[in-house]
Amino acid sequence: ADPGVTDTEIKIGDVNIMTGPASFIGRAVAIGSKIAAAEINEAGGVNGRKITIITEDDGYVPARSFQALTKLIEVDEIFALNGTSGTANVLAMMPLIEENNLPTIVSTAPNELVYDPVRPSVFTLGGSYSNAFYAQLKYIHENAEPENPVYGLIRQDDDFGLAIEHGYDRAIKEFGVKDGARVAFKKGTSNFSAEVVQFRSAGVNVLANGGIISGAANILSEARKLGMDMQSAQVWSEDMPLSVNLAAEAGYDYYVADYVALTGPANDAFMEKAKKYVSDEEIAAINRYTYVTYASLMAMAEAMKGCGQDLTRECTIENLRKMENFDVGGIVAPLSFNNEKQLSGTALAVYQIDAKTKTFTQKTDFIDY
Amino acid sequence: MSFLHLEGVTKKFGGLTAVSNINLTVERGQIYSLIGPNGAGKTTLFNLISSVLPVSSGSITFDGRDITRLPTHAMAGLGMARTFQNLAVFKHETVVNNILTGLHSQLKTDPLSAAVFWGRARKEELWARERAEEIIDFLEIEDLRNLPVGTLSYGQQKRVELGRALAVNPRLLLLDEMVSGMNQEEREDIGRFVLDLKEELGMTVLMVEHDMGIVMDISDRVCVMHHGARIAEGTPAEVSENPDVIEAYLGGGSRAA
Amino acid sequence: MDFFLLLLSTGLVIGASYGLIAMGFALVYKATGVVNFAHGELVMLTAYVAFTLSNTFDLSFIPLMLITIPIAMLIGLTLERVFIRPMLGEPVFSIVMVTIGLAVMLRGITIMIWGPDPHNLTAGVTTDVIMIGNLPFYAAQLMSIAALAICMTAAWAFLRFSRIGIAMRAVAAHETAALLVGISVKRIHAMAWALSSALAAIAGVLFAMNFKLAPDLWFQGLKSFPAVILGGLDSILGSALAGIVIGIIENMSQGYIGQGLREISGFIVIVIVLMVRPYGLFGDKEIERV
Amino acid sequence: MRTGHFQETTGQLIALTDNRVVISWTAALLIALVLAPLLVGNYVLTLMVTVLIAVVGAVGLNVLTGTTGLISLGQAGFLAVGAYGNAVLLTDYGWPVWLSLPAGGLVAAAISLLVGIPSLRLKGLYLAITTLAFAFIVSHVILYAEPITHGPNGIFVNGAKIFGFNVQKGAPLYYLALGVTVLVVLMVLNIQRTRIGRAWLAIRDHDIAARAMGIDLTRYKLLAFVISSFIVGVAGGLVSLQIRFINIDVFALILSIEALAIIILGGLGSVAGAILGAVFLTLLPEGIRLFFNLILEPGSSFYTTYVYEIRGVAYGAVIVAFLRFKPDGLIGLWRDQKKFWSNWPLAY
Amino acid sequence: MLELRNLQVLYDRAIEAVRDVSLSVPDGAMVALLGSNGAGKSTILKAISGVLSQEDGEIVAGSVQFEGESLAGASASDIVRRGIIQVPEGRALFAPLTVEENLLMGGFTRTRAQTRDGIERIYSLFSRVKERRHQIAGYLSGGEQQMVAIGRALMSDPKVLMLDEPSLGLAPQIIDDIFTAVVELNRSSGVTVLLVEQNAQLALEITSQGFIIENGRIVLDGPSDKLRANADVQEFYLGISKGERKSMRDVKHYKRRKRWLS
Ligand SMILES: Nc1ncnc2c1ncn2[C@@H]1O[C@H](COP(=O)(O)OP(=O)(O)OP(=O)(O)O)[C@@H](O)[C@H]1O
Ligand SMILES: Nc1ncnc2c1ncn2[C@@H]1O[C@H](COP(=O)(O)OP(=O)(O)OP(=O)(O)O)[C@@H](O)[C@H]1O
Ligand SMILES: [Mg+2]
Ligand SMILES: [Mg+2]
Repeated sequence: ADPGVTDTEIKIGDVNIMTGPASFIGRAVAIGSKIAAAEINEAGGVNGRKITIITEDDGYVPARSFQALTKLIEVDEIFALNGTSGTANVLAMMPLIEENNLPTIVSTAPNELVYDPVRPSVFTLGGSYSNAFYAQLKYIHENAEPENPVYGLIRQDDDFGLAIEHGYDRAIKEFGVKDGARVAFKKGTSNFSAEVVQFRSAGVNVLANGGIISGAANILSEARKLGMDMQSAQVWSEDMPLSVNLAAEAGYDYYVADYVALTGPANDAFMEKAKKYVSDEEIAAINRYTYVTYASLMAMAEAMKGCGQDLTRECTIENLRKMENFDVGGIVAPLSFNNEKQLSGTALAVYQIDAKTKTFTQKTDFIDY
Repeated sequence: MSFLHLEGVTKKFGGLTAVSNINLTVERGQIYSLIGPNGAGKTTLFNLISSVLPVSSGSITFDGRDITRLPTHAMAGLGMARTFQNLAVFKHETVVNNILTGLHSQLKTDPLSAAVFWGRARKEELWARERAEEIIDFLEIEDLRNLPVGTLSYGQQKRVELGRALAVNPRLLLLDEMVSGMNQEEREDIGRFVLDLKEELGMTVLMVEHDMGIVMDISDRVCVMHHGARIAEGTPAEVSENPDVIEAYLGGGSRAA
Repeated sequence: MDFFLLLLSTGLVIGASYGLIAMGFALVYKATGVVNFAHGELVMLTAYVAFTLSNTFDLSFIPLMLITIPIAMLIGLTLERVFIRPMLGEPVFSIVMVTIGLAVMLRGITIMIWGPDPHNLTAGVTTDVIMIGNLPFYAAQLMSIAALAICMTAAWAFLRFSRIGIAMRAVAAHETAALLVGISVKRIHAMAWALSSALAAIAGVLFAMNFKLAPDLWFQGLKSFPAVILGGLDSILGSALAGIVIGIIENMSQGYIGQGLREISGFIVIVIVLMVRPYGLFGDKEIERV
Repeated sequence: MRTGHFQETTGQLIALTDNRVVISWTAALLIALVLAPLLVGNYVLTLMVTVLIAVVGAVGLNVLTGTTGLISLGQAGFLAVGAYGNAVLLTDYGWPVWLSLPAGGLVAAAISLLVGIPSLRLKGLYLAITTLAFAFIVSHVILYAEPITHGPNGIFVNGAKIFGFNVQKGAPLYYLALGVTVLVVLMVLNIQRTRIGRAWLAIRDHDIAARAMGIDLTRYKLLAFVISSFIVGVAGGLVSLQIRFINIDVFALILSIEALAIIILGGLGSVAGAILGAVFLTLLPEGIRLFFNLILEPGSSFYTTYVYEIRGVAYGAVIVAFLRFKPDGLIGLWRDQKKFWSNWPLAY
Repeated sequence: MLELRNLQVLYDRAIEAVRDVSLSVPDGAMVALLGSNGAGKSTILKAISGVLSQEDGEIVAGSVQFEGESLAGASASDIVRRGIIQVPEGRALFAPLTVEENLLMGGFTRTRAQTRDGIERIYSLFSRVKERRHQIAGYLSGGEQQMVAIGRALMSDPKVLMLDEPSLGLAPQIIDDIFTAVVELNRSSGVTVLLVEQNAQLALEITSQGFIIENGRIVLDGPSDKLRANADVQEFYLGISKGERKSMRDVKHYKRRKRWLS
């Protein structure tokens, strides 16, 4: 059999951001895998084999991601990879993944750079950043557009920001609306006053807000100070409670588009289940990254199950490639990897927050864009 | 043509004129002393001659060549070396390395041959080592050879500095208070040695000293500075008789030797 | 015009924050000759301490600071005592390295205690918009500017009227000589660390109030380097002023040129300034005299 | 008992070492290094490559900072330039790797003049921060010079072959890195024992005296910049070969600080120190990880929440503790041992 | 009042700079410490001042007693406060500070008013220093710096003044002034003086007792006038042979010449 599989065990690797300011992602991911593994193992495992997760920290540094994956492959002999840190980090691991034909589901970096060109063993879960912004702008355009709309974009000056700009471009072209201002900023910026002043003088009233967490919140806060009346489309990280706490204060009922279900019975059910398997401290750290990783491990397990006792990487990849409308308890849009890009489906739902109550309402169904 | 010639050399630091309009001529093979009260501008004049500081006005010629505007590092190549009043050794380096550094301008190794360290670079290095060992031997600091200079006593460091200046193989040697911090025996040694440099190697020595013993004993000529200006010049005997000099510098019935 | 004034006013706000952080750097440098690479981490740590205090006791701003500052000073003293003092007399490089190690530790410890999630810190200060002329401000933004002004005045008075200021320079200039005239080098170092931590606390709390509290707050330390350098590493007042200058330049360059220039404009400015003045605008020149 | 030894000829004085013990240990080490791919697994080999690259980078930085006393926080910038130089020439222009790798170094060396010339008058930390500024600016330029660098998209680096061997992984990469390391170390050791190395040291200790000895500061400072960044650039090229994908995140500023940490911890100014420091600091996280895996059960909730950060804290703590007890770095430890054993059993 | 017993000092735990030195400086006396370069004189002073640790040195045996109490464990600033001050060799001024600030720091252990008086006293002692009062100390000439260094030490109004080669770099006249001042200080205020000096002639003239140290050991000691009469001392420290001062041109015992010039 392939490495990582014994009669009783399947080892799955996870390289993630376990240290530093972005470690809320890695922690949430680790919890997602843990819940999924516990659930699968409790139900008898994958054809009798228990899943073991081995997590390595990369501190968000691509060179360390490479090192960590080398260790997982060579020392721990993992069978598959589920949990892949940020975009640059996945890309740094890509050559190793390809070389080892390592079944991999990328769940936290659905970036074009990851799935285009498509790598045979790599599957990407999620709608893209670009579609997420397109979806929100489309919703705003159709349902909530202010008079004399002027659009504006603020994005990080990296691969992630670029993806957002693609979605924004598409929207601007398609709707034929006025493109007031585009601004790029460096990762780690906290002072956005100049940018927001630029938006104000351009008269922007629909903002594609590519800031994340405190960045996004600071942008809104500056806008509020300048008395700007606007709609804001934001990155899906802004639907996490930790971001909402920061951003809601500015009082904007902003939008997000996500492939994760933020509200509804599916969520409640998931939380119930989670309480069975993880500690309170871990429960507190749960966010959307927990859902997606849970979902991707479930999908991986499903694919492995299909191989029966003779579990190989090749077979797992085959099965993943055939996966269609795999439902993960409704917490994410159903997964289909049976497309050219091996992208789980581009379906996204648009949500809007009520800044006062800090709750989201779902504005659209999971739709493909 | 005189060996070293200063014409109207002046140095100002902001409002302070540290050296004012100095004319001075040193002939080849002389031991020439520069004396004067503290703050008279002697060290500053040394700094001007060795091009460590740019002159404010005036000109300096050395061996027939105008060196007024040459960069500091050109001096060693022209055959001028100096010591410093306040110790300017390479503290973290060993005694050998300090002395080897004095040989810098006589070596030619370029980065490429240095990297390979073969052929010329190697030969040169062998030569340099031999030369350095000679100097170490002479200064009787063999047992300090591999110690970092920073850990040596004050007097030992002065000696290393002298060794480093000698390594330059200078025709003009500038000594700024060489014997301060040495005892009488050592002073005598240095005095004797300076004489030998002159007599046997034909070296020209320009020195700043407060030790009248050595100045009067070995100098051929003496120049006295006060407030940046030259107040007297002549043979030791002439100068020590000069009432201005006695007034400004020597003082009556000095206790100092 | 409006555009310009808005950029200027917000430049002042971020500039004040740079200035406050830079003052802390300069203070330690002035007394010890060491750039404290853990200063940004101290800014972050003290802000988190204030966050916990403010949540636990529901304090308003002034009382919060009255408690936070002494705690910060205590932290500073402890760090000095445990990590820096044993290094007395060692090469400056090694001490700088210790502060780097310390920085790594503080970053980890902060996340271990408070977790990676970012927070709001309001410290009971209103979040209403205040108009000055026709320029809008948040109260916390005005407070930053005021805090910088107060700290600068205090520092000026301290340096002007006490011999300690001179003693600090003396210690940095020649440690052994300072010992030989009876200056307790240890005490001066401890004091510098304590005061610099107090500044860190003020800077940290105000930064967190204006720009959120997150475990990447330490990065503001690096971002304040241009201010420290522009002012001159050992000039406490100079670096405070330079903070303002850098803040304004950053905002202007972003507002008028864009291209993500803001984050590097400060660095471009110091490269240019240093070419003309190698010791910053107000720094002590190294004495080169032979 | 060896009670110190005496050199008889000047030839011995200029040799890198005249100590038989050192020679035989170095030889043994080299043999072990050459045989390593036969003896160790792939992961260890990867680690060793990382260590070798760190050694090259540290030896390079040491030329500038340790030897010449010009403190640089621009390491990340030079690494990036070297890596991009290699990556672009190799991947986009199809140069063979044995050309593109040194060419990347040359690009870094050329760029270093851009930093070096304006910083000639700067001292100490002023220079340090200026080089930090340089690193910031480099990363900005790389991000925006999209036509050449692919900007935010980064570059996949592949196709590096020497004699038909793919030198981007496994033993071939290891041998390439080892070869480069040995060359670089020898080259720097050689330069350091000639007038050039002494000129650098002189500049570090006392630049006025250095000038009076005939050393042209401009020339030698720039030379230090050029040689150092060439080496660092080559290290960057090796990084790009090893991880096969680069973007600006790979060259985070923290690298500059880590690089400085390596040479300080190793012992400033000494090549051996830089090597020891690089080995130590690169393997330290690995050691800490193993340690915690021994004492803790992976997978516990404590583990997921705290252990990774604790490892980071331990990393910092080891550095601090180490300096506390050995402020002159690993090389100091080494010297102490040597002193102790050559004087043993007489105390002094 | 100041007494060293069997002092042994090591640098870097390896270099023995002072071995088994015992000497005592009686209250109100002036004592000279002579010896050639590297003999260990400065090391002894550093040991008394408690600043050896700055250079990785330590006292490994023996003790330093001051007014009957051991100074072991006392910090450098304590020692200054107890009244022992040192003028270090090589001046060690605070280079970036002005002359006046340097003096001010000399009075760090004293009150403001005392400091003010002290500064005036120094200015009257060294007019040159007064002229330069607002200049950056690092830019002074060597001799001017030496004056500031001595002035700075005097600022603390010490009981014991330790001078490490005070005449270094000073013009003859100033040396005179300084030694006169020191003698005066000793006479009028009873300041005890421990003088390290290369100018043995001068040192032995003003002191009552002398110690000669070589290679870290005291090789000769006794009343100063006795030492002056000693033939070896005359030969090596005073430059006198057969009863009269010889000119350097006549010095022949120049041993290394052959090797160097051949
Ligand atoms: N770089 C400088 N900046 C400002 N003033 C200076 C500088 N160098 C020297 N001076 C001043 O110039 C004057 C002359 O100094 P210089 O060192 O030449 O004196 P000197 O004759 O060597 O005295 P000494 O015998 O004490 O060494 C002094 O008053 C000194 O303060
Ligand atoms: N920091 C140090 N580290 C190691 N060795 C030292 C250190 N300082 C002095 N030494 C050694 O100790 C010995 C005594 O030095 P010290 O400075 O006491 O001599 P000194 O009598 O004052 O000489 P000088 O007349 O030259 O000033 C010397 O051999 C010197 O090499
Ligand atoms: Mg002088
Ligand atoms: Mg001495």
